[in-house]
Amino acid sequence: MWTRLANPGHFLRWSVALTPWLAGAAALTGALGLYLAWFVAPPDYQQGETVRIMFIHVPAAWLGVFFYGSMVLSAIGTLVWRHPLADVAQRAAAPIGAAFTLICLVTGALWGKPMWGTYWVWDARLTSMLVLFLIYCGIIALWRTVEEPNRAARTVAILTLVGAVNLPIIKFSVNWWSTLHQPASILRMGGPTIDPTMLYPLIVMIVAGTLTGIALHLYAMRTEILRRRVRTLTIREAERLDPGASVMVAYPAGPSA
Amino acid sequence: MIRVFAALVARDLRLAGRVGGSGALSLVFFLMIVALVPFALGPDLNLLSRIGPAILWLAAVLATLIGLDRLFQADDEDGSLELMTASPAPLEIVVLAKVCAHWLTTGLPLALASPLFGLLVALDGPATAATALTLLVGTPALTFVGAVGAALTASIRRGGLILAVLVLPLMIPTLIFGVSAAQAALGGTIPFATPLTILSGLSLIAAVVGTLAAAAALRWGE
Amino acid sequence: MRLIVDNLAVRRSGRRVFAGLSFALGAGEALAVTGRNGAGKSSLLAVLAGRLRPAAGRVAAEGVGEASIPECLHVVGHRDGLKGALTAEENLAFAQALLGAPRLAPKAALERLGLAHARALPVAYLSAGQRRRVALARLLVSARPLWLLDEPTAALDAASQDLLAGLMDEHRAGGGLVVAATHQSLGLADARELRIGAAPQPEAAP
Amino acid sequence: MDLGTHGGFILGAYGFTVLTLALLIGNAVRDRRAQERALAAFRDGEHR
Repeated sequence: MWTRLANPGHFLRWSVALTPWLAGAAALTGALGLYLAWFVAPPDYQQGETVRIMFIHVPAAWLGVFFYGSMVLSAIGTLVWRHPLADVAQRAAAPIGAAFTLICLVTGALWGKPMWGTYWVWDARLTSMLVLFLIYCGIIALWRTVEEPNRAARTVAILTLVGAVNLPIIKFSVNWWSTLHQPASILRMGGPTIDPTMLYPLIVMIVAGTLTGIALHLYAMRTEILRRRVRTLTIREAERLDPGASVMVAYPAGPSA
Repeated sequence: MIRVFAALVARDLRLAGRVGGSGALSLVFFLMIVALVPFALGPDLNLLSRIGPAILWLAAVLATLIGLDRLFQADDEDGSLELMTASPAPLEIVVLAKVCAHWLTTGLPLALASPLFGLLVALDGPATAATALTLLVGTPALTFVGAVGAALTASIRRGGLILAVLVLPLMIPTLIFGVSAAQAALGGTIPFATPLTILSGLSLIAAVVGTLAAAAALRWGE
Repeated sequence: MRLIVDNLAVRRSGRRVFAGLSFALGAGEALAVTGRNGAGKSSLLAVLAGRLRPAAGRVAAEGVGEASIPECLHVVGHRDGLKGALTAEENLAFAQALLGAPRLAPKAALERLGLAHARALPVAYLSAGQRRRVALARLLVSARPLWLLDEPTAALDAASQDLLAGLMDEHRAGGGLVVAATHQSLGLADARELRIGAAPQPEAAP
Repeated sequence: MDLGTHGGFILGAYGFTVLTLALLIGNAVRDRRAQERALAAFRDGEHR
């Protein structure tokens, strides 16, 4: 079944059918989540109303990591099975993941100012997200630099996997580094004990964000497939206009005179 | 296989010696960054000696980037890389040899010269020795991580800038543990050995991952 | 060894270079690949060398045991793989160590190509013709059954061209194979020819 | 409702998110239109 679903032609059909439903579901859960986050969830006893930023900050962080994970899976698909849909999935995921990581960073900074009195603290989690964002930037830059799509896909896949090996190490080292340098008085963002009145809106928002992300991803993947079709057609056109090169065959002749 | 490895290292060392390329240049660059810092921060020796290891490490990270873009590109352009893929030795050996030679001409001189530059930022004896040791252990990780970027950008013209963008984030762990180890020697709450062990671990991981990834990138170059 | 090419098609960056190419080359045989510039001679050689992945078809070698095709061949092309800062002899010694299966010593190989005097000179100081001969000397320093030559006579004078023809004859007499992409006659005795060119247009496209 | 003294930060965070998502979606739609136009041009034989 998976091979059938992953066939580009089949993919175009089922993703066209699925995307509006996903987008609709995302809009509904998003509306519900926002309602819960704004009108049901109480202000935090310590952080006051600013805690409402958490309801976008945490889902954005999750999506930034989620899309990197999906890129790692696609990278394996590219390198091991050489599946064209994996190339497409990888390429479409990078800007979306980068955008969500950026949202996470900016909302984190805007949350930090009222809480810590400064826009940016070198908190381990924020710093890890910053590094993730930098890696996303590198990947997008590499996509733009290598012109030939198949080669670009393989090159980026290798970089993605190297980044995937590195990310846990970066996370570990940044944690280690921040315990080394920081006074322990920093408020923890969304600690492990969280009140149910805040937890449910947060979960709804995470679901809404994930649905939005997947819908965007499917949409971008279809655009990417179209882009490749245009490219192929353009090359065919160029071949057609150059009759000498259009049908090149080799004549295995006998011993030459 | 050892023969091929030795031949490659010898060739690259000889080339570096004759052309006088990036090795000397990255040393000069290293010196320049170290010299620039006091102009930015002011010549307060107390401050400089406190952040001395950090300055040296930051300079080392940046200096490693010099010449890295030509590591595989030069061989790709003149057809030497093609010759190397025709060798019975696997491409991983070729990559390992080239990276080792590159480290011998850039990373090692950097580590060896660091005590000299330590004087400029008023490091005392033990701190200088500790920083040099961490650079010796840590620069291989920088070179191997950089080699992945060099292999990925081997066929891109003017790949130098994108190379820096790709590899610098991946060098963060090495920088963190390198500086912490050196700082630990200056006195602190953690023992010197802990970050140093982790730093050597990072170098080993980078050697394995970097060699495999760079070889894969070159093999799939076209 | 025997080289078999079956229904080979090559694309570069999505552009079709050629398609439907089949031939087999046995021990002692030579193949001259001709065709106008850009017809795909170099691409064919790149596929045979394992540097370019074919879009369809396959390239296989028989009678070489476990060795992969890139391990059975020499390539001499436009990009000569010589380092200008190294002397001719150093370049060849490196190639010998890299490729294995040593045959002639670098010095002897250079003598065969009439470059004994240039042995200790850095390659950067040599003329284009001398440089090409140093690259050709690589064919002699390690023994490999298949020679892939891309325009081997470029920049060579008449005497050197005769020398090269002699080397190729000798190689084939010993059971070697030669595939050469070329504009001009190489003096290959009874070589087969493979012409890459436009097929007769079937019908005007609608 | 009363957002307290930090209303600007809260609205700013939500505003930035909306803006980024709008850019993301707008760019996706624009890109799709461009590719579809290019494909349609081939289909209508504009290049012939």
